[in-house]
Amino acid sequence: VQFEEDPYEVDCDEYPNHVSCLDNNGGGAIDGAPGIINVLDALPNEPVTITFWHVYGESKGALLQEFIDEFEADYPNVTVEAVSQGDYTTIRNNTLNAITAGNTPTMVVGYPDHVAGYLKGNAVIPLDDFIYDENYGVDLDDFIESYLAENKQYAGGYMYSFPYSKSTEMMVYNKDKFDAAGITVPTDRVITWADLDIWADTMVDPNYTVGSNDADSCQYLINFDSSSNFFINSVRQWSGGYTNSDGDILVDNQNTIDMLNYVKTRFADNTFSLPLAWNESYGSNNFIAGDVCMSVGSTAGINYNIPPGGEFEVGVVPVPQYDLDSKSAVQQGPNVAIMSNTTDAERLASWLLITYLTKAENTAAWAMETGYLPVRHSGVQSADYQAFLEIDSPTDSLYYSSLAAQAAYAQYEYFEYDPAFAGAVTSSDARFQAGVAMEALFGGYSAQEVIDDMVRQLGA
Amino acid sequence: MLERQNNLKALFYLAPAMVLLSVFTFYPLFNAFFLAFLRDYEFLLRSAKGFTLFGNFKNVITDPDFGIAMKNTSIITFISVPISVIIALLISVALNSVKKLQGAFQTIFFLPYVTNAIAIGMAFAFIFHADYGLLNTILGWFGINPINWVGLNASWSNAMFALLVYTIWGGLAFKIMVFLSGLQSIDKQYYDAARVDATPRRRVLTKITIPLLSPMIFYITVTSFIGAFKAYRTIIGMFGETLRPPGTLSKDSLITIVGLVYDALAHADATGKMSEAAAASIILFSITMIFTLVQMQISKRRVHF
Amino acid sequence: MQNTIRETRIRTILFKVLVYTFLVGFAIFVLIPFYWMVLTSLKSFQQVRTEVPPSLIIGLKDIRFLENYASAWNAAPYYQYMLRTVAVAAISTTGTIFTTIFAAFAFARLNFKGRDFLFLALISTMMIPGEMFVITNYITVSNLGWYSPLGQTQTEAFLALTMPFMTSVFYLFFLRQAFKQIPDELYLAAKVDGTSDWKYLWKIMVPIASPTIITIVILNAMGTWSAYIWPKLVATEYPLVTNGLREAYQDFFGMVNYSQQMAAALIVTLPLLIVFMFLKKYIMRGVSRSGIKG
Amino acid sequence: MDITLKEITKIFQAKDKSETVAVNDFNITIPSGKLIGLLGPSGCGKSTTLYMIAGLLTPNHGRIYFGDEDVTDMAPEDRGIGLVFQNYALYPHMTVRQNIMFPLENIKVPKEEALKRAQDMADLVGIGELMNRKPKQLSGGQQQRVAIARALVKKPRVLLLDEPLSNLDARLRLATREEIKRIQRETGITTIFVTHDQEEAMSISDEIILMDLGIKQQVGEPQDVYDEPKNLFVAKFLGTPPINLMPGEIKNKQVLIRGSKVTGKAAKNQEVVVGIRPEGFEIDPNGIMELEVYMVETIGRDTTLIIKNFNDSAKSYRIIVDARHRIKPGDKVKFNIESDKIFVFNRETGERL
Amino acid sequence: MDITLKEITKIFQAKDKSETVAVNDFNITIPSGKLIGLLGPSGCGKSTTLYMIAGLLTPNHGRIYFGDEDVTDMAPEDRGIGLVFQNYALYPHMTVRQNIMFPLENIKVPKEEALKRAQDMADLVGIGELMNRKPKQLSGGQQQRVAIARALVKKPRVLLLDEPLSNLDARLRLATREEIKRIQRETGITTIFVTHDQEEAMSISDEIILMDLGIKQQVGEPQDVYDEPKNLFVAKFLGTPPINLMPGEIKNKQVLIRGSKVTGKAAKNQEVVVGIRPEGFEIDPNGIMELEVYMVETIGRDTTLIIKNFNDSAKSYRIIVDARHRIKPGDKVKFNIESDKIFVFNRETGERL
Ligand SMILES: Nc1ncnc2c1ncn2[C@@H]1O[C@H](COP(=O)(O)OP(=O)(O)OP(=O)(O)O)[C@@H](O)[C@H]1O
Ligand SMILES: Nc1ncnc2c1ncn2[C@@H]1O[C@H](COP(=O)(O)OP(=O)(O)OP(=O)(O)O)[C@@H](O)[C@H]1O
Ligand SMILES: [Mg+2]
Ligand SMILES: [Mg+2]
Repeated sequence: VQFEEDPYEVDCDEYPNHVSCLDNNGGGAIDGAPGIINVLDALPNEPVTITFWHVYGESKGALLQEFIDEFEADYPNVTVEAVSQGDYTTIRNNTLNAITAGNTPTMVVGYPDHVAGYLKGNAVIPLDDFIYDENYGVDLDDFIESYLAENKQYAGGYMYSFPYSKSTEMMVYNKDKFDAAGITVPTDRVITWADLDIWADTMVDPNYTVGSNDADSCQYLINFDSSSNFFINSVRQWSGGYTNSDGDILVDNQNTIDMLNYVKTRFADNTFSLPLAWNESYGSNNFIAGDVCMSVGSTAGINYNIPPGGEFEVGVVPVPQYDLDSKSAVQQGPNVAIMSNTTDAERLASWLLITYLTKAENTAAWAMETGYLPVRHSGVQSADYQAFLEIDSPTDSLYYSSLAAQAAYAQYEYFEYDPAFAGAVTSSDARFQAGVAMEALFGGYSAQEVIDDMVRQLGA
Repeated sequence: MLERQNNLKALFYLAPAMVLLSVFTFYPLFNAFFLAFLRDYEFLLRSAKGFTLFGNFKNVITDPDFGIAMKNTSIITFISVPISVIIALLISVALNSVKKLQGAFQTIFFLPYVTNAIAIGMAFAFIFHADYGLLNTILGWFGINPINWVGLNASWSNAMFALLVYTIWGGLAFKIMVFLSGLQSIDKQYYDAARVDATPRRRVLTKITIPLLSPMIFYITVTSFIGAFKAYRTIIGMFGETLRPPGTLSKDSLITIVGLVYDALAHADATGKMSEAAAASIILFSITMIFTLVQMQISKRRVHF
Repeated sequence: MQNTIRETRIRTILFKVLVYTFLVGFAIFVLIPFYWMVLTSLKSFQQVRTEVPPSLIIGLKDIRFLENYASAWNAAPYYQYMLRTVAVAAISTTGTIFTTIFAAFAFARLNFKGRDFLFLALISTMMIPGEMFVITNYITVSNLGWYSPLGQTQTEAFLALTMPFMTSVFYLFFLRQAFKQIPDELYLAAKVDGTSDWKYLWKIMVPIASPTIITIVILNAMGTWSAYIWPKLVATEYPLVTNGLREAYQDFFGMVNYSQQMAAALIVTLPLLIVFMFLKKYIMRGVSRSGIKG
Repeated sequence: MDITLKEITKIFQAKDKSETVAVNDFNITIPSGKLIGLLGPSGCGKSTTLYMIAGLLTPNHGRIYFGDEDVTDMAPEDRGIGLVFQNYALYPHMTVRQNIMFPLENIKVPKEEALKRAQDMADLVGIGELMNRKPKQLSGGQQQRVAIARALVKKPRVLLLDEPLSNLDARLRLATREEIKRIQRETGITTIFVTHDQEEAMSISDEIILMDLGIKQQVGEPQDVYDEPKNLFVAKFLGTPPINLMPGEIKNKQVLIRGSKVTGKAAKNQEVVVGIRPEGFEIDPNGIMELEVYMVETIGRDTTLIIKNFNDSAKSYRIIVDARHRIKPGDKVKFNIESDKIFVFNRETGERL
Repeated sequence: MDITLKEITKIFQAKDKSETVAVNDFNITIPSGKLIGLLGPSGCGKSTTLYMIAGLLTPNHGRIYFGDEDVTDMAPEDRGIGLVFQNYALYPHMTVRQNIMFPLENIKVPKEEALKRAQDMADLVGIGELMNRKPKQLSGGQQQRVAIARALVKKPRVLLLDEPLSNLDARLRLATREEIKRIQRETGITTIFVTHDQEEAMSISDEIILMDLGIKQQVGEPQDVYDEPKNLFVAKFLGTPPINLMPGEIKNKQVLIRGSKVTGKAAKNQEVVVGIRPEGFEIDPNGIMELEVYMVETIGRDTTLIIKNFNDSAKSYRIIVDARHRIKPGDKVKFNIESDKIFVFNRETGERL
C-alpha cells in the first residue's frame, strides 16, 4: 500500500488520462483527438496477443469466436484470446482484482458503471484518439446517438468505452386472446397505459385459475419482466427523476410517489404484474401458459416468449407508455473498453478488433443472431438487416427476432440510458434498488415505504 | 504424548503447512486486517490517505443493515448449528448401528454433497412453494392452511424457517461423514462392557458414544459455528441477490455479516469500501473468536481425548 | 423369563423399525433435491418449463434420456475438463493430505512451545470470510507469475489452481482430532521399539486414522470438483468442470434448459459418486483397537 | 440359578475364511451359587466361553441355559451379568467413581445409594482414594480393581471374572479374592472365575473346570482333580512346579521306569508315561530310585532339587523336599515314591490308566 | 551396561493440580547384564520407574544413566530398549507378524532375516501359528505373548518387562520366563522385570528391588531379602502365604508374645511386631506355643493350618506343615519356632530390630 496525501492529486503528467486529471464537463462532447493515447501508425510485425474478456455463454461465445477467427485471418500477427467470465458481476469483480494485481486483460466488456469504476484505478484508456484517428478512426455519426452519449458520460467527456451489444425492451402479447376478446392491439401507434386500463376491464378475470388458459381472459393483463426497467421507465415517464451521473438519487419526490401509487392500483386490480406473481424471474412461462396476456421484456429474450408449439400467435410492439409526451424506453447492454495496462500495439490491435466487431455487417450479423441491436446506422441500413426487419413469415426462424427489432426501432427516438456512476453507490445499485422497490410495491408496501427504503439503501 | 518438548521436530512437521499457510492465509489475513485501519483506501490504486482507528468500523456499524445482519447471523447460527449437529449425530449413530442397507444409506446421506446447486435451489423452491409445495401439502394433511414460506412478500420468520431448513439440509452430509469416521475409531469393547452393564440404549448414546465421539463433535461444533457465522451462500442460493423473499424491503432482509462484507467487496472500486469489508470481517472475526474460545473452554471439561 | 427374550426381541424389532424409519425419513428428506435433479434431467425442456405444478414422476415414454444427456455431453468439452479437474484434484488432495498429516501430527503428538496458541491462531483463520483472502491471493499468484490473462501456460495454471489449496486448516483440525483419539500407548510402544516419529506417523497413525483420511480425500476432491470462483479467476483458459457446467448454461434470461443442465450436472457428478462409493467402505472399515487394555 | 452349557461350539471365521474353533462341543452345568474356576492354557477358549455366557458372543452351535431358561438368544443386558474383562474395558472418559456407578445408574439405583455402594466397593478393593481419577491416571493394578468393583457393585445374578487379579500383588490378590469369595458366598451369585493361578483357582473354587483346545478336560473339586487327574493334560497342567513326567512301561502289572518298579498298576502291558508330583518323593536311604541332584534351589520356604540327565538331557525334574534336608548339588539321593502322587498314562491317548 | 537411577522423583499432576508422587527420590544401580525383579504393591510406582528408564516419562527430578552416559534427555527411540507394556500396546492394524517385525524394521534388519527372527521369536512364545492374525483375533494371553516377542526380538540393550506373564498359564509362564532368563543370560541384556508373582521374581531374578509408595524399600538377592527383611513392609510383602504378624514386646532382651518368650533379641524394652513365617513353625509336643487349629487346608502339595482367635478375632494365621501330620480342625497343637523364620519390628517405624 502506498500512502499519498491525497489520492486524488494524481500526477497528471504521469497519468494524463486519469480521471482526476480530466475536467468534468458533464458528459459534454469532446471534439477531436485529445492526444492522450499514442496511436501507432501501423501494427508492428511482431505477434501481438490480446485478451478479450466477455460474458457470453456457449452460443454467443461461439458466434463471437467466428468473428474473431475472421479478424485473425485479416491480421495474421494478432492473436485474440476471448475468455468468457460468466456474468456481469463476475467480470467486474475479476477485472477489479486484475487491476489491483496489475495484471489485466487487454479489453473487457462491461456496463458504464463498471468502466467508471475501472477508471478510478486508471485502468482504462479513452478511445477518442482512436476514434478521431485518420487511419483507424470511425465516423461517430454512423453510431446510434444514445449509445454514444452513454459512453461519453465519464469524467472529462471522453469515451472510455465503446458501444458493442445493445438491446432494449419490447412487449409481446397473445394475439389469439385479444382476438377472442374482440380487441385489436394497435400497431400504428404507441400503446398507452390508458389502453391497458381499458383492456384490463375486459380481459382480466379475477377468478382466473393459473394454468387454465382461458380463451379470452388472463390472470393479469401485463407482465413486466424487469422490475428495474419498469421502475426506471415509469419514473422517467412521470418525470420523477431517477439518478444523475453524479450518483444523486432523485426519486424522493411527489411525482415518483404518484407513479408508484398509480402502479400500485394497477397491481391491485391485476392490470400489472411482475414475474413474482408466479415465483418466477421472468414472465415468459406464464405468458406462454396464457396466464398473462402481455409481457414486457428484453428484445434479446424474445424467443423465450414464443410458444414452442405455435399454440397461439404472438404480436410484438413497443413498450407501452404512460405519457406520450415523455416517452422512454430503456437502452441497455454492455460496451467494450480497452485497459490501460497495455502496449501501444495491443491497444491498436484491440481497437482494430472493436472496429471490426462493430463494422456494419458484423454488428448487423451479431444483432440478428443474438437479439441485440446494431450499434451503427449503417448496420441497421445494411441489406441483410433490412431484409431481416422485413421478415413477415411466421415460419422463418428469425421472424420473432425481426418483430422485436422492429419494435425496438420504433422506439429508438426515445432510448434512455442509465446514468453511470461508480463509488460507494453505483448505478447498478440504484437499478437494483429500483427493482426491489417495484417488487415491494407489488408485495404490498406503500409507495412511501418503498421510496424510503430505496433512499435509505442508496445512502442518499 | 511425550512430556519432553521438541521444538525443532515440531517445526519440521509444521513447516510445509506453515509455509503454504503463511503465503495463502496469514499474509492475506494480515493484509485484510491492515486494510481495516486505512483511511480512504483506494483498492484499485492500492493507496490510502493514512490511518484511522475506528473510522471504518464506524461506517460498518452505522450501516442501516448492520443490526439486521447481526440479528440474522445470530439466529442462523444458534438455531441451525445445534439442530444440524444433533440430527447428523443421530443419523450417524443410527447408520452405524444398522447392517442392512448401510452402504445405501451412506451414499444417500452423502448426496447433498454432490448435488448440483441449481437442482437444490429448484427442489427447495418446490418444497416451499406456497400453492403446490411439498411442505404445505404435508401440512395440509394435518389441516394446516398453506403458509407462504418464501413466496411473494413472505414474512421474515417464514423465510428464516425455510432458510434454516435449507441450511440444516446443506450441512448434514459433511457432518455425517465426519461422525461416521469418528465412530469407527471407538473401541467396540466399550459397547460390550455397556451391554453387560445393562445400559439402556439412550444411556449408551449419551454416556458412551457421545463422550467418546466428543473430539469429532467438538470439531464439528467449532467449525459449524464458524461456518454458520459466515453464512451467506445459502441465502444467495435460496433468495438470490436480494437476500430476502421477493417483494419485501430491507427490514425483512436475511442479510448476514458476511453479506455486508460481500456488499462492501462488490464495491471494491469505491473509496474506502475495501476497508469496510475488512472491518466487517474483523467484527465477525471477533465475535466468532470469542465464541470459539468459550467453546474451547467448555470443551476442556467435556471433550475426552 | 422366556418373556424377557420375547420382550427383548420385540423391543429390538421395534427399535430397528424406529431406526430404519428415522433413517428412511431423513434419507427421503436428503434425497429430494437429488431426485429432482434426476427427474429434471429426464424431462423435456417443455415439461420443465410449463408444468404447474411440476410432476413428481415421469412416464416412461416421456423420458428424454438420450436427447438431454447427449446434448448435455456436447454442451462443453466435459471430458477434457474432467481430466483436468482430476489432475488438479489429485495434486491438491495429495498436497493437502501430506501437509495436514504432518501438521496434525505435530499438533496431536508433539510437545512444543506455543502449540495451543498456534493452533488457536490457525483455527481463527477460518473465521474470516474466504473472499477476504481471494483478492490478496490473486495478487500473490499474479506476482508469482502463475497467472496472467495473457498467455498462461498449463503448468502455471496448475500451480495457480493447486498451490493455495495444498493445505487446509479445516482438515488439519479434523485430522488432529482423529489423531488425538489414537491411544498414547501406541506412541509409547513405538518409541521404545525405536520408531522415529516419522515412521510412527506413517506406520501407525495414518493407517489407524485412515477413515478420517479417506474422508478428507473425498471432501477435498469434492471441493476441487465444485470449485468455481478461484479457477474462474486464475485459470481463465483452463476451466474445471464446474466452470464448464455453469458457463455452458449461463444465460441472461433465466431460460436455461434445465433438463440438459441437470443431465450435464449428473454426468459431471457421476465420476465423483463412483469414487465415493468405492472409498466409503474404507470409512466404514475402521481399525478395531484391541490389544490395549484399559 | 445354575448355568448349563449344552454342546456349545464357537468358531471364529477370519476374513480369509480360515476358521478357529475356540470352543468345541462344550457341555457343563454350573451349580447354582457355586464359584467355579475355569482353567486352561492360554488361548484354550476360556474368555470365549465367558463371553458366550454373557451373551457378547453367540455360539455357532448349542444352547445356554440359566436355570431352566434358554438364554441363548437373550441380549446381554437382560442377563443380569457382572463381567470383569480380561482387558478391563474401563470407560476412559469416566472417573473411577463414574465407572463404578455406571451399572447402578443403569438400573436406576438412587443416586445417594449408588454413591455409597460405589464407595464401599472401591474401598473394598483399595481404590477408595482414587475415585476422581480417570483410568489413564491409574496403574495397571488399580485399573483392574476398578473393573472388579464395577462388576461386583451391582450384585449380578451371574458373575464372570476373566483373570481379574492378574495384575495385583500377592497380598492384595489374596485379600481381593477372599472378598470376592465372601461376596459370592453371601449373595449366592453363581460365579465363574478364570485364572491362571492354580493356587488361586484351587483355593477359592468350589469346583474347577479344566479346558484345553476348546474342549473340556475335567471337572471336579479342586483337590480331587489334583489328586485324580483324568488324563495327562490335567496332570501336567495342575501343580507348580509341574508334575515330573518320565517314559515308563507296564509289565506284568508293574510300572517300571528305566527297568525299576515304581508302583503297581492293573493294566495290560504297554508303554506308558509316568507322572510323579514333585512332592511325591520321599528321601529314604533305602529308596527305590536314586537320582543325582543337579541343582538345589531354595525359594522362600521350599527347597527344590533339580535333577537333570535322568533319561532325556533336555528335560529336568523337580523334587520338593523339606528344607531340613541339607542336600548339595552333586549328591546322589535315594527316594521312595508316594503311591498317591504317581500317575500312569497311556502314551498315545494320554488317558490315565 | 549398568543402569543408574539417581534421586529420581516423578510427580504426576492432574488437571485440578492435585499431585501424585509416583516415584520418590529413587536411587539404584542395576548392574550390567543382571536380571532384576521389581516388586511392590499395585500402584507403588513400578511401571512409572520403567517408563522413566525407557524415556517415556521424564523425571521431575534426578538423572538416569546407562553406563556412564546420562540418558535423562535422550529420546526413547535412541535408548535401544525393549519394553513389554503392562497393557501390551499392540498395534491394532498390524498382524502378529507385522507387530513383531516392527522393531526390526526400525533398525533396518534385512527383510528376510527379520521374518526369520520374528518367526523364531513367535515360535518361542508359542504363537508361531498365529502370525497372520490381528491382535483383536487373539486371546489375552496370546496378545501378551506377542508383546513379549516384540520386545525381545530386537535384542535390546536394556529389557524392561512390566508384568509380562500375568495372563499366561502356569506352565507357559514357567517356560516363557525361563526363555526370557536364557535369552537374558546369553545376550547379557540388563533386564528389569516387574512381576507380582514372588515365586517368579525370586526364581529368575539376580536381585530384587522392593518398592512401596514410590520409595525403594530393600534391594538384594531374592533369598537374602526373604531371609533378612529390612522392615515390616518387606517381610509382609514377601512370602505366600504371608508372614504371620503378632503384637509382642521386648522385655529384658526377650521377645514375648502374649507373655511367653518366642525368641531373644538384644534391644531395649519396647512394644514390637513379631513376624513368623508360615513355614517357621515346627510341630513339637514340647513346643513353646500352643495354638488351636481352626481349619486345615490342603492345596496341592501343602497342608495349611489356619489359626483363628489367637489374639485378634479378625486376624487369622497360617502355618504350613508337612502333609504327613494328620491334624484336624479343633486340634490343639504345640509348636516350636525356627529362629531364622522369626523377625522383630519396631511397632512405630516398622524397622527391623
Ligand atoms: N497419568 C497419571 N496421572 C496421575 N497419577 C498417575 C498417573 N499414572 C500413574 N499414576 C499414579 O502413580 C502411582 C504409580 O503408578 P504405576 O503405574 O507406576 O504403579 P505400578 O507400580 O506399576 O502399579 P501396578 O502394579 O498396579 O501396575 C499410582 O498411584 C498411580 O495411580
Ligand atoms: N475374533 C477372533 N477371531 C479369530 N480367532 C479368535 C478370535 N477371538 C479369539 N480367537 C481365538 O480363539 C481361541 C480362544 O480364545 P480365548 O480368548 O477364548 O482364549 P482364552 O482361553 O481366554 O486365552 P487367554 O488365557 O490367553 O486369555 C484362541 O486361539 C484365539 O486366538
Ligand atoms: Mg482370555
Ligand atoms: Mg504397573
